[in-house]
This record gives sequence, structure tokens and C-alpha cells, in this order.
Amino acid sequence: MIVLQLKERVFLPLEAEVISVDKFAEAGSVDRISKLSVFYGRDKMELGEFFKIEGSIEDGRILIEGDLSKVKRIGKDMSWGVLEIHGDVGMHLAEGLRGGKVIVKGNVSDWLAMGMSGGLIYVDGNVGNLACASYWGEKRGITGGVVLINGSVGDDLGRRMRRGTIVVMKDAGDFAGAGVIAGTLFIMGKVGKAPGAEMKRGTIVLLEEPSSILPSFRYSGEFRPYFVDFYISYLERNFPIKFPDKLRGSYFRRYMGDFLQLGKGEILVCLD
Amino acid sequence: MREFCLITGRTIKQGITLHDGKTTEVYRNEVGIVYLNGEDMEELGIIEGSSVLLKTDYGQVVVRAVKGDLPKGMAFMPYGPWANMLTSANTHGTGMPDLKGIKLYIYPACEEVWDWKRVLEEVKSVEG
Amino acid sequence: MKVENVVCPFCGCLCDDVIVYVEDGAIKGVEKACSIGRSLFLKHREDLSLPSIDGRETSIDEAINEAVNILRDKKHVLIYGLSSTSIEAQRKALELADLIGASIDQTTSICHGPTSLAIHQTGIPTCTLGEVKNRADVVVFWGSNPLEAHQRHYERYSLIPKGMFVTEGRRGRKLVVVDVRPTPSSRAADIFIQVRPGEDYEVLNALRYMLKGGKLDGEVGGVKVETLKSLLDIMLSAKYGVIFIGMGLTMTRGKYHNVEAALSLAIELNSHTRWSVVAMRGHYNVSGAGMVLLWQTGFPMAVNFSLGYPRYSPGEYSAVDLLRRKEVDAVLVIASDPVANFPREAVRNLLSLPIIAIDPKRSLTTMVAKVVIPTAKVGIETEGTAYRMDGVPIRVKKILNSIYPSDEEVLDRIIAKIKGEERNA
Amino acid sequence: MPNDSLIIKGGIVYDPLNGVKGSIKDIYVKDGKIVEDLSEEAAEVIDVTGMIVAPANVDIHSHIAGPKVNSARLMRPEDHLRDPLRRKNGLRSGCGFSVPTTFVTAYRYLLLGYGTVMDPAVPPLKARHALEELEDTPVLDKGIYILMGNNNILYYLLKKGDKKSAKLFAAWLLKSAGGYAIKVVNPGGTESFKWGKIFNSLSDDTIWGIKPKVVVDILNEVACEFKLPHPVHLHTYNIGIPGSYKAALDTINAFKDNRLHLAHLQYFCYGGDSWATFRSESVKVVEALSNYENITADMGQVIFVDTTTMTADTPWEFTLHKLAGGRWSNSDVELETGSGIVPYRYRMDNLVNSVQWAVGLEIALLLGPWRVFLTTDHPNGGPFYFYPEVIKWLTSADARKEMIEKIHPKAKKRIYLHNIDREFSLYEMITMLSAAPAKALGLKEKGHLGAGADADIAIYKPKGSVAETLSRVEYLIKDGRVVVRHGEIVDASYIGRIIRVDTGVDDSALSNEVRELFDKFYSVTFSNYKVEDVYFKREVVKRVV
Repeated sequence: MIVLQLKERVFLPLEAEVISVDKFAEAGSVDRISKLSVFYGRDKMELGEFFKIEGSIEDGRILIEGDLSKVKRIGKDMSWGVLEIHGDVGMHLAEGLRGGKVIVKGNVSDWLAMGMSGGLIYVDGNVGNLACASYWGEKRGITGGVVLINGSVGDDLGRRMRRGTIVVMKDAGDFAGAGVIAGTLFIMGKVGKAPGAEMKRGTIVLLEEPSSILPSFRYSGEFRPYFVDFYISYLERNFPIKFPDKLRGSYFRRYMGDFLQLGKGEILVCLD
Repeated sequence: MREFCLITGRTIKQGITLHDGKTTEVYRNEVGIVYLNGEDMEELGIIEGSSVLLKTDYGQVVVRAVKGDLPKGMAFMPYGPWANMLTSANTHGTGMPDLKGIKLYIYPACEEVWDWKRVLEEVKSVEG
Repeated sequence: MKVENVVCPFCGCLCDDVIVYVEDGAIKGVEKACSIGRSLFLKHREDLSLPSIDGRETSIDEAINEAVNILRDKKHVLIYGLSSTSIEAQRKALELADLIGASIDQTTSICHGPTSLAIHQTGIPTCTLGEVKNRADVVVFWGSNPLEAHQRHYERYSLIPKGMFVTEGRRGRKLVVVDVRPTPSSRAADIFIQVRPGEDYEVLNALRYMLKGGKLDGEVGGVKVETLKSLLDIMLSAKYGVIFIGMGLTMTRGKYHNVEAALSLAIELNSHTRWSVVAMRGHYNVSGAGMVLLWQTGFPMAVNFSLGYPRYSPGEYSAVDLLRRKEVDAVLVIASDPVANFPREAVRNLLSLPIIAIDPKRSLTTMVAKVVIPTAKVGIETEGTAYRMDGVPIRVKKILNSIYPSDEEVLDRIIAKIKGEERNA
Repeated sequence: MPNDSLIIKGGIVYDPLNGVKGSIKDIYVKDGKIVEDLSEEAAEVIDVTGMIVAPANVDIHSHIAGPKVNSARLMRPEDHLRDPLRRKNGLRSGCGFSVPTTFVTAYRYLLLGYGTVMDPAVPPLKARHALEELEDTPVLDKGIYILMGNNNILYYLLKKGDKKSAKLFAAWLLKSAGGYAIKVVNPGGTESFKWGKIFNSLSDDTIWGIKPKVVVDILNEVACEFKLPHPVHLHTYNIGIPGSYKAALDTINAFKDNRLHLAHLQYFCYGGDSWATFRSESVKVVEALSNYENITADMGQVIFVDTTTMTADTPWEFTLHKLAGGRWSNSDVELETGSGIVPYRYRMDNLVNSVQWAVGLEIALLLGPWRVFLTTDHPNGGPFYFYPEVIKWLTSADARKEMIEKIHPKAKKRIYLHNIDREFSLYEMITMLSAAPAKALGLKEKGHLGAGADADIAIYKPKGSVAETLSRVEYLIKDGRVVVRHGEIVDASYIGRIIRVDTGVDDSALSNEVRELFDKFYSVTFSNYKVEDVYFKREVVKRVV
């Protein structure tokens, strides 16, 4: 394992897309890893100027410690290994993640996992806005992978996602699952305005009744979707996560939508 | 405590007095102002033209209360430094802060309507 | 001296028929302009800013030198404003941003920024204001109050004028106003629809759903479904309809989603009849600032050059966010007043940074700026191009002389100095 | 100003307009022009022994600037994200891909050996916008074509039967908007779309009760009477749909007696009566054209790439939006025209796209290089910097065969391309890129290396194939300045010229009636309509007729 410790707090954004198992493995030695370039504001600098770096990348594991809330683009396009972060972390974490694991013991800022196509992300704390969302104008959001968030998330969660699984254990903001093409979202706390707006297909599973459902969704009865049971036990078996018991074997109220689009998506609301 | 919905926007007088200068008295008279529904004012015991203390989760300010053609429960303020003491800088990842539709609390005040210096002092003084 | 067809540099209407009387180097009379425009011309010499450093009066040259010192030393500068100056100056501001690896944002991010975001997602069917005048038989103002913000809009473009195909003028048009409160503009409307604050999205969603044949009852967003049905009928019966969208959509909860819904409604209506959407842009050249940003960087606002190429991220490189997170170490403000216009939390952080303010007039920003560089007012003391809210470029005029340089000249001098120092280094 | 005299020594010169086919000779440059001779002491000598020396290229039709290009930029942030360009060597940063930023547009054109690029569709009301963008498109000489085929005032005057006023108005419009040529796009069609109708015809009555043919005839007369260097630049009706070749034949037949340029002809060479029966009918169009030397065309070649379509043919863009789904922008410009924008991806596994790809090459190979010029109708068929790909297909039958194997398997039965063996030589390719389009544009100082020509010279290092050779210049001389040296841009600090025509028709020539129409129906005043000289202040070429 290689350990990075932030030497002192940074105030301006530090662009550190070099922090990924792929790039570290490519560099090889600690010496060469310390020389990888980062941008501090407009200044091109070396990673080693900001972090104390020790250990070896051979086993494909990176541990970063410190307040990284201004450090951006960590784990960009990473395809294997484990990246563990102890502390809050800045924007664009795990952009374009293709494989491996990203584990955060802290909070994550906006734009988590844009363009992700595979791998696992686990966040112990809260996540900002536009988590797993499509870039502006992009037709599709994430195309695969599993994202588990123990805390709450901001607005526009999973915008236009094409495939993959997102689990939020607490609240989600407005427009969660907007424009979802396919994939599954679990939101185990409150959800904001207009969940599933413009969704084509896909499933949004809610533990709590949302404050409102858009006019363009249609109520289509109550039922017991067995796949939810299978799905959550699969996730619990394979990932460090525990769903509320209420979800198991429960009946759900089902809303079909969004009929402004295909209308083949569904919002499932867990019944008591 | 009753909750109001704060809407900010343009007014003609704000536009006109802007050109007198933002540090002038005329500008303060037209922009350091909140419009309220008449019935709401009566309920709150606020006299037309008197000072009110406005509070939101994001800050506070003292302005002049004036009756306006508004639905009950709504407060309207012209864009400007006074209204911005109350708005939220959270942009939800869009760049656009929450400038309309903010939860507002209204209290009668005996203080004079703040001038621009007092507004800037308030900006600096509050931590958080 | 009577100067005709003067262009008013205040709002996005960019009225170009104003008459200004100039005597002894001062404006003595104004005709045809709205009350705000009159005020702008007549009070133009009041409350002007002076060159200063740390509140101490100085010369323009020294102020520029001090600005160069700050811009050269800092690692991440925010350049903000731009909407009330000429294309020529906006271009220079971008060249500077590119040169020093700054973030650059314009006032649209707290105005119609969400409209741009929505256009990224859906596109926009739009038209010039003359098309509204010549063709539109139904006009809808949604979350916009033109009689106070764009006073001559009804008169010149959208309601009153007799057009080529709307020969009756006002009588040939239906005016619908949708807002959360009655306004002078709504009082002139044939139909006023009052929406509960923050529920525009739901109302637009319901309209789109009904357009697709969906059935609803009860009410949506505080509006009876019956009312929405009749609105939809009016929309469908239009020959050429135009929706004007304002801050009522962009600033309220839902933001770009609200605009996206309005744009989608208009796009879908085009399968039945013709509909366009026009954004009611505020400052007279906020449209132009977006245009220059687009042709030089590909993006309309919130652009960062730290890595040597333009990156776009509203919510990250937008001014309010950069300040709220305190991710910049100096701010260059051009023709704008963020201290007066930004939410308190952003202003608080702004006050802790060195500010360079380039502005003809005194503002709260110039009052607290480290460096103040006064300039000639575009549209009165210097000419330049400005883009109307519908993207029509018009040349604003010079009618008076100024003792100060233009924004363009100041920025040009700053760039030259920084480049010169680059060569020495 | 860098050294104003140059001797380009020892290169292999190709100068089709002067009949020079690969002779070794020196080129002399003084004060931005090519001259007969020069004393060696005063001049910078560039030794280009073994290199190819040719006139700089000329693009006759490329949407690089103006309102709709910028609207397309606004629509596609995700497109820019894929292709960022760093600021370096004093060059500005920017973004590329389907709608590049202005600086990037210029830089990429320069590296391809271009000296002149024409933007083919500008609404006069927004001409300032195009000109401002072109000011930020450095080095290149640029011109704009002015959209007139749907102008309401023109239709109004024609309906009244006032042909004289109509012609004067058109000539005035061209001058006041700073245009170089008259552009017509789906005459009557764009206006009809403003009424929610799809109109495609030359001979049916438009909304105004005027036949489009009458409008184009009048504009042809204007081009002729005012001796415009370039004829009417026509994008005719029925673009892009099955059976569009009939529109091409109809158009050729209607205007065969005039000089005419048919824009992006590829899109008008389709047969079949539905998308299912879509096929190439390039041969019929080529046959029709072969009799009329007075008609030129450009390819509008399709590249298999994600691009952004944009045209003043608003009904077509709406149709494409309904076909392709996704985003759509439209902008109606008062009394004049409109434009539509739809992002579109050409796919090899799509039968229609495969046929389109072949059609462009067919017309070029059958009719080129003097009659049909290389364009992709940038960015409609694909971005211009894919030209080297097109050159590869035009110069190598093997490269085409390889592609035909990759495209949709059913396409082969619907195209002619596999039966065409022709391969353009380097000389022919240089003709198609420079000499021929310059001639069609009537740009006498461009497209050749004779004395008196602008010193716009492209110099290439010979590589394995013609396409590779032409894919990047080793040197580019523009107005006698060395802009590209050793394959890198070294000087992009000046803005180039705006090339426009002066028809000599001033405001005073307009009738009171036209002035009244203006005051009544435009949203800007007459005095603020005309493009001011300030937009041309930098190195203008005026061509008074």
C-alpha cells in the first residue's frame, strides 16, 4: 500500500487527477510518483510538494489522509485497485471510473463519478450535487458500476444514468434520477422535488413517501416486487451495506413514468 | 412564528435610482424596502413605512415595510444589497444561488433602515 | 445638439431609437427612452468613481500598475462581470483570463445561466424580437415582469406594435402572464395565471402531459387544471406563439429544470404549430458576453483556464460558488457590482480578497475594492457592439467625451504589461 | 512586420491556373504579393528543396462563424469537452470538435494549408455577429454570403411586380451587410416554416404567392448585372431526403443558362422514394451537370463522426430533429431567414449514412476537380479538419474499397462508388483545393502563384501518399508572412481580411417604400441596421464593381 498524507491545508483548488492506481502503477517508485504533476491554481507543481508519500503501489492500494476538500479529480479514469480516502474530498472524485474500488471515510463534494462505467464507490459521509450525473448536454450519465452512499446526497442524483446501481442511505435532493435511461436507484431517506423527472426506463426505490409525484407519472397499484428482495440481499452480500428491515418482503406503491418520455420507468414507494 | 416566502425582483424605482448611485439616500429609500400583503401587515402589527427586521437562515437586515399587491404570506424585495443579506449562496451545482422563494421571518423593528455601510458591516460581522 | 437613434445601454431591449440632446458636453434632454433609460442618460455624470488604491486617490497609470501586480502574483484569479460593457472589452477580458489562467464568469450565472444549462440539455427554438412584432398572435410571459424590468418591451416588440402579419397590433394578440404575484405586467394581460412559488416545474410538466394526451384533474401548483387546459388550447390555436421566460423560472427552486420544461413544451408545441422561446435578458450586453465566451471558449459562462485550456463547470467556476468556497485569491470585476448583487455569504468571502474594480460609476464594489479604475461609459462615452436579448448585434454610440480610457483600453494595457513581463521573466 | 521579402527556393511547384505541373522553380514574394523577381540580399530565403509548393487552399463553403454556429456551440458543451486545446506559443486556447472555437478554427485551417475560408450563410440583421467572430478567426481571409432567398421585403417587392426595386434592394442588402456573395437556402421554405408548413419546391407558390424560381431568377440577374465575382450560391429544396436528386435536376434545368454554384451537392443526389429504398442517383445529377460548365458545386462530403448539423433550411432541421430525436434549436430572424441546429452522428452501420458517404465521393470523382470542390459543408457532413480523410478517399481507390467493406453491407447495391476507378493525382487535388474554388469565387488574387497574386502559399513535405502529404503543411505563407514554419504555427497575431463586394448601391438608391417597410417592420431602426465600417477597419479588400 502507498500512503499519501496532505502536508498542510490547501486553500485553492488542487487538480490531482494523477492520484489513481493506474497512474501510480505506471510511475512505479515513490520517487517518480512524487514527481507527478498537479495544478495548484494555475501553477504546475509536483504531487510530492503537497503530500508526504510512503509505501509501495505494488498491491494496487492507495490510502490518502487529510482534508482533501479542495483536491479535485482524484481517481480519474481509474481501472483497478483500491483508493481509500480518510477525510473530506473535493469535486469530480472518480470521474470516468472503470474498475476497482474507491472508498471514502468522509464527505464528497459535487460531481462524484461522472461518466463512470464500472467499479465500486463507497462513501461513508454525504455527497454533493450532481452525483453520478451526466455532463451538461451529454445524452447519458453513468453506464455501469455500483455507488453506495451512507449519508445524504444533493440535487440531480444520477441524471440520465444508463446502467448501474446507486444506493443512498439517507436523503436525496431535488430531481433525483432525472432523465434516467436505465438502472436502479435506492433512496432510503427523504427525497426532494420531482424524483424521476423525464425518466425513460429504470427503477427508483423509495423508503419514504415523496412529498409529491409529478403529474406525468401514473399510479399503477400496489405489489410486492420480488426483485427488490433479491437485489438488496445481493448488495448486502457483496458490499458493506445494510438496508432497513422495512424494505424486506414489503409491498410497494408503484408509479409509472415519466409519460413525457417513454413512460417505462417506475418509482416504487415502500409501504408500512 | 409565521413563515413568509421571500421573492426578489426588479422594480422601476430600483432601476431609476440605481443611476443616482448605490450609496445615495434615494437608492436606499427605494431598495432598502420590503413589500408585504396588507392583511399580513395588520396581523404582524406593522405600520406602512415603518422599519422591519427580516431574517432568513442566511442573514438579517432592517428595511422599510410597504404595502404591496401580493398574495398573503409573500414578501417582495427589489434586487440589491438589502435583499442579498437574506438570500442563499447555495447554487445546487448550477451557479445560480437561491434568490427567490426563501423562508423569511418578519419582526417589527425600531432601528432605522440600514444604510450601505451598515449592510457591509453586517456582511463582515456574522460568521458561519 | 440633437443625436438621433441612440442606443440605450441599460437593459436587454437595447432600444435604438432614443433621442439625446447634448449641450456643453453634457446630456440635457432625452426622448423616447423609458424612465430608467432617461435616468441613465441624465444622471450619467453623477456618483462617478475615481482611480484609487486602498481607498487612496491615485492616477489611472498607478491603478493599472497595481492591478498588474496583483494579477501577476495570484494563482487563481476570478474575472467577473462583463455584461455592462462592450464586446470589444469582453474579448480583452477573455484574452486576459486565458493569459493568466483565471476563472472567468459573467453576470448571466445569476441571471439566465440556468437557461443556458437548459439549452445544453434540450436546444431552444427562438426568434428575434421583430418576429414577435410581425408574427406573434399569442405571447406568454412566464416569471417575467417586463413593465418594470424591460419597460418598452410591450410597446416596441411584444404586445402593442402592428406587425407585417399582426396588422391589428394589441388587438391582434393574446397576452398571457404566468407569475407568483400580480405585477404591472400581469395587469395588462388577457389571462393571468398565478402559480404557487417554486411550483412552475409541476405546472409546465402538467401542460406537457396534457399536450401528449394525458388526463388530469384537480389542481397543479395552485392552478386549476381547467385553467391549464384553456391555456393549452390558446397555445395550440396560436399561429405563432412566443414564450418569454424570466427570473421567475431561473432563480426559483428547480432552476434549469424549470427552463428545460419550458423549452421542451415549446419544442413539443412545434409539432402542432409554431412556438419560440426568448429569454428576457437583463443587462444590455449580457447576451454579448455569452456570445464572446462561446466563440472564444465554446462555453457561455463559468470557464476556468488554470490548466491552459477552457474548462466549463457552472457550480464550480461560477462566481458565487468560487467565492462561497473561497477558491480564488483575487477578483477582477469589470462593469458589475457583485458586492451589491451576490448573496451575503459570497460577499463576505469576496470582502476578504483583493478586488480590482473597473467601473465608470461608484458602486458597493468600488467602495471596498483595493484598486479602482474608472472608465468611460460604453454607449455614452465610448462606442462598441452590444447584443440584444435576442442576439441581434447593435452598435452603441459615443455621444460624449470622457477623461477616462475605455474598459477595452484598460484591459489592453493590463494584458500588454503582463505579456511584457512574461517576456522578461 | 516580419521580413517583407521572401524567396521560396527550390520547391516543386504546382500552380494549376498557370499550368505549372510540378516544375522546380523559385517563388518570389514582396509586400504580400507574388512578384516576378527579387534580389536575394534583401529577402529571407526559405529553402524548400524537395517540397511541394502550391497556392494556399480556399474553402468555398464552411460554417465557421456567426449566430447559428455560436448557438450550436451553446448546445454542445459535451462535444467541446472531448477536444480541448492548450494555450501555447502565444496561440489562444480553445476547443475543437464539431463546432470549434474561432481561434481553433483558424489554427486548424492554417495547418491544412488554407488561406481563405468563406462562411456561406449569414442573415444580414446579424452580419455584425459573423464579422466579429471572423475578427477572432486570425490570419485567414474570410468572406460571408448573405441569405436572401426568404427575405420578406424582397418577396413584397416581387409580389408588387417591382423588379427594379427588388434588384436594387438585393444589391443594397449585399453591400450593407458586408457580404461577398448572395446565398439562397430553400427559397420560400424557411419562410413557410415560420407558418408551421414544410415547403419544398421551385415552381409552387410560396406563402407570398411568388414562385421561388422567380426569386432566384431575380437574384441571378443581380449577380449578373452587378458583375458579382461569385454567382448565386444556391442550397436548393428537398435537401437530404430520398428522391432529392429530382430537386437537383429541376434546379439545374431551371437555371442552366446562368452561372450558379450548387452548395453541398451530395445532399441532393439521393434516389428512392422512402428511407427504405434510399440510394445514390449521383450519376443522373452528374450527367445533367456535365453539359453546363457554368454551374459549379461543392461536395458536402459526409464523415462517420458525431457532428452538429446547422442550416438556414429550418424545415429540414425540424424534420431531422423528428427523425433523429434529441436536441433541436431553431432561430427565426425577422423578415429575413431562420436557422436550425440538430446534433447528428453519421454511422457506418447505418444504410442511409453509408450511401451518403459514397455519394459525395461519386460526384467529386465523376465531375472534379474543376467543377466540384472539397467541402464537408462543415460541420454538417463532419468537421473540416477531416479533409485529409476525404483526400485519402479521392486519391486512392484502395482506400475507398477498404471503406466500402466497412460500411453497411446493403449499401454496395445502392451506390456507384465501387465502380469508379479514378484516383486524383496530387496536381488534381491541389486544383480542387485551391485553383478551382478560387476561380469559382472570382478571387483573381487567390488560388495561383503568378505575379500579382496574394502571397498565400502552402508548402508540403512529400510523404507516402498524396493524402498524407496534404494533411499538414510544412510552411504556410500568408500575405507574404511566414505563418507556419516547420509544421508549427509561428505567427497568428494578425486578423486577416474581410473580403466583400461593394455593389455601389447606397441608401439613397432605395425607394421610400422600402424605407417605410423598414421602419414599420424591423425591430431596429434603419440607421442602426447597416454594418458600420468599423467592422472592416482591419485590412479590407473592397471590390468595387
